[in-house]
Amino acid sequence: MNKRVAVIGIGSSKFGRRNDVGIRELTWEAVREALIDAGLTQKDIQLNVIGSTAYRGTEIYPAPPASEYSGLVGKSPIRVEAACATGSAAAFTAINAVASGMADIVLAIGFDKMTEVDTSASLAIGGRGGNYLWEFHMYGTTFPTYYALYATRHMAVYGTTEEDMALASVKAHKYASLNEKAHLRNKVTVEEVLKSRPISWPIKLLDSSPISDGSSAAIFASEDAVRKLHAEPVWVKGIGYGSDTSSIASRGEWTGLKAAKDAAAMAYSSSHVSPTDVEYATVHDCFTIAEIMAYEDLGFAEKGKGAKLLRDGQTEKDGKVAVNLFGGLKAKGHPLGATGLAMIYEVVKQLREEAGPVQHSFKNYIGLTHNVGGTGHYAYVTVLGR
Amino acid sequence: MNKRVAVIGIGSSKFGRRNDVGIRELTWEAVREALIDAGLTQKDIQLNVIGSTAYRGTEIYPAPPASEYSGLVGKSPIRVEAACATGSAAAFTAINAVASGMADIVLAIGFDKMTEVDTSASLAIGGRGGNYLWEFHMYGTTFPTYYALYATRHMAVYGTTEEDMALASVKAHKYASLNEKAHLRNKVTVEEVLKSRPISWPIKLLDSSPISDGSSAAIFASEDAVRKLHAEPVWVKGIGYGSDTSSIASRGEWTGLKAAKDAAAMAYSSSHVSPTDVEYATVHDCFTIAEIMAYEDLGFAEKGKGAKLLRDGQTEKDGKVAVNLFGGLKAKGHPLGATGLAMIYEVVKQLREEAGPVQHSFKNYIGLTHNVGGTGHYAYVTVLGR
Amino acid sequence: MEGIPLFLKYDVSIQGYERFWEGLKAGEVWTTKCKKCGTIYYPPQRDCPNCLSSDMEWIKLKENGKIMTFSIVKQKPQGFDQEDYVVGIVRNEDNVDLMCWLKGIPKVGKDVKLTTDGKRVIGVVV
Amino acid sequence: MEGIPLFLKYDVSIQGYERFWEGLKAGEVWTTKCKKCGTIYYPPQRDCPNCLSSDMEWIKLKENGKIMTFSIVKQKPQGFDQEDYVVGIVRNEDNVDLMCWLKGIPKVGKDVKLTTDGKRVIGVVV
Ligand SMILES: [Zn+2]
Ligand SMILES: [Zn+2]
Repeated sequence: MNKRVAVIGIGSSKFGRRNDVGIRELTWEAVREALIDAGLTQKDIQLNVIGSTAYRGTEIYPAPPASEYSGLVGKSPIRVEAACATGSAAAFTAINAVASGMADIVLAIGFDKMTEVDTSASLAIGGRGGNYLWEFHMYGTTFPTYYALYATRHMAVYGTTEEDMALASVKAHKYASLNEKAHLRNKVTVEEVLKSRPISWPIKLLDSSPISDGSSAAIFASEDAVRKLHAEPVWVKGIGYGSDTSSIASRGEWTGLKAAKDAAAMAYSSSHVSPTDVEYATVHDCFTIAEIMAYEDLGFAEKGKGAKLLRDGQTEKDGKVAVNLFGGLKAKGHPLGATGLAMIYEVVKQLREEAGPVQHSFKNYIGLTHNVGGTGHYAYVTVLGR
Repeated sequence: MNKRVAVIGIGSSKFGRRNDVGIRELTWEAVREALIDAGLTQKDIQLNVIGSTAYRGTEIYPAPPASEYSGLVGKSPIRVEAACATGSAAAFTAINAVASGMADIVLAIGFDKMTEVDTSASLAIGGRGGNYLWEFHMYGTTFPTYYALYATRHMAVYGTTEEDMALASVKAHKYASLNEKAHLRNKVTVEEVLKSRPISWPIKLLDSSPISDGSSAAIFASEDAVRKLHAEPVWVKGIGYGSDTSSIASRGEWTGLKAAKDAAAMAYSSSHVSPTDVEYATVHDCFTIAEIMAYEDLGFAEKGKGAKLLRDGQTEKDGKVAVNLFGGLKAKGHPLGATGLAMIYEVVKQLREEAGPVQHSFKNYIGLTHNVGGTGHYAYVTVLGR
Repeated sequence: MEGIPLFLKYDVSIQGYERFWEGLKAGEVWTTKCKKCGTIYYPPQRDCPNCLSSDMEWIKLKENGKIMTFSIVKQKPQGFDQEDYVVGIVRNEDNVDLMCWLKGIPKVGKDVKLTTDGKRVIGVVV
Repeated sequence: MEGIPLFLKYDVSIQGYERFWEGLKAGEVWTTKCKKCGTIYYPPQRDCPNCLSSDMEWIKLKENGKIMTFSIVKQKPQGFDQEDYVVGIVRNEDNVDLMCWLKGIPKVGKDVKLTTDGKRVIGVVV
């Protein structure tokens, strides 16, 4: 890119079943935090990019009400959507707007209120996340079904087991128990995961991220703005994207996500960082199998060896590459539009060494976010560093 | 912006009630045209930005199926939405991605299939385009209602009449009769407009754009790419954006759109172009009152004198500033996601002098698009030139 | 071909806004004012983006107002399959602009009394 | 508080794909192949983005295939309130990968015969 871009402010609401707020109040929680964190007011924001998938709430066009409530009228010309990678799409758009010289200080907000509709409607919405006519209409696919197709194939080809997947859940809940903003703060055991109700076999309830409400925000700035504001920047070192077929059957392979591999390759090459340089990563563990595939797609583990990396504890705090020390999507929660920016929030906290009980020990301060949309329909990988 | 950006390819489907296609086939019509126009294949496209509002069709996440059908797998990481300005939001995102150096050749696609649901559902979706709880939920506002609130106020304050508004419809239909891609190709008279069925008084059926299906596309390129490809560029000279409150009552004034005025000011200042320099404009005439307000918001007419400019015929072909020689949203049609890119398509055709029977005579080849989202919730103004 | 319908029923949070909805039932219109910076919000807000405070008080809006603009809804949206209604914007004596349904013969500039029908704000042309 | 429900019924165009839907009723799976460049599309496409041609022919897919992966749907989405079903992906002898419902005891690698139940493709484990 032509210009360097930094993150200078971050915010995140508490994730959970937030019956206490509407979408407007929920959004404000993250925006308020981000503004305070950056020491800015709304007047300083030149452009506001909003990310939300929006189908599960009454505000089907949520950007204007969220913008109005947060005092961002005039600055909010765009909403973006990339299914579960919506938050990263907002970050991508904001980063480009800074790097293009369109604006010096850009706010990206991501949010979704997913609990205004019931679970059966939510599953019908998620099931439409592929190709409506050729998948949901004929086969009643749910969102867990799509990932389950990957899980079954990964198990058959590489010998990954349900126990292996359960380990990702155990790890997520363990770290979420230390995160005040997490949706699910209880610890779970492998046995509890295995015994939990099957949703779309082999995916069980405790393999799945919960249906959460939440918001996140990040403020991006140009190098000029960083200097003027005397801000403490975390730099965007590189960003990569990928996308894949709507129809899952058309992908020809179901043990990894091509969109994520493409996004990783682009992010590594643009940041001149290699997988072994990454010290902390947030990965898209919407289901436990997704975490295992992420290790492989990001090059942290060889193909088929993702489960081993997990079993060996190499992705724990102070491991070879720490992953999801905030509890992951699995346990912090996964309010679709918020997730990508929540990942940036968590990586920035770690890189600033503000992560409290889950602070990882860094040498070179290289972090990464891996955010997948749909069932590999979209992916973004962002490399961040101090 | 840091780098100059050009339009090097354009495409548009036929607009209308397109029962003959699904969203995938509809999208392809515009993409195919744009690729052929630019002399490129999908391999040349590095990034594809998709604009769609998506609520009125079965494909509620339409980007992946549209991308797959069009051979753009891998390049389509993002959908954008800004209600009726969605197409411009896609252009904005694509332009920023070129100007930032993220990519050299970026495709923006806009589309919507609006006729898969019935009119009563469509009105309930449009009515949710403001602030759900504080407008639609309590007052049953429809999309025409919001613009009608502007019309009534403009009539009361400036003496604009229903006849004045009807003239915008007559003009739109006249030009649409010459446009093979238009939805409504019949001519209408002032009397017919006045006698047409009231939808939300003072807005009548013939004051309103139809519910249309359609797609449009544009390919944006960096100066380097233009040189390498020996393309015939139309340059993006400037772009501006604005946004406004979700609640229409909170705006304090209902005779013009602040978002559009802000967008125009930003576009004029970044392009060093003034309203009197503009020779051809496409304006957002979703309802006839919107065309009159657009003249004022863009500075083509003084405040309150928009109707006079129309009555005087100054916005006809070869007038002071020709407006909507393609039939406008009113008669070519307004498939929300497609509209902004359809405007770019129409301006580029004019600037290239490829507009056939409606070709305007240019001196300095300055064109402009004015695209409003929601009822002034969003606006984009883009200045284009040869 | 018929697609599979999508039926969306919603459970909406109004926590923190009970005063408004209770007011509607009593024929009154209430809204919030920031105790710190004095900004009045309508629609009411629980938070003030102006000064970042969430310390708000509820105030009752005055009932006299003037019609700023209006529209007669003839073609109804799903959920409002009933007779025509008039959507208006009224500016009241607190200088607050409110959406409402107008009763009586509406005209821009005419005076109205603000009341409610239990579910929404009503402006009665006087 | 209860929001106003949004009920979306859809009218979907299948023009140009009649052969597929007729095939389903006859127990057969048909798809399209580009006459110009030979690309086979499944799901069928009326247009070929590869060579920009829209001159396609319909071909009948072979009925022998192998299970690539599958999942047993236990919690159903709105519109499918019925007993459990097994969604699978099958690779057939044309090297085409199809989504289907599997009948019988599924296992990755097992052979299936492709047929239909009139509404969708069915893979019967052999
Ligand atoms: Zn305040
Ligand atoms: Zn071909």
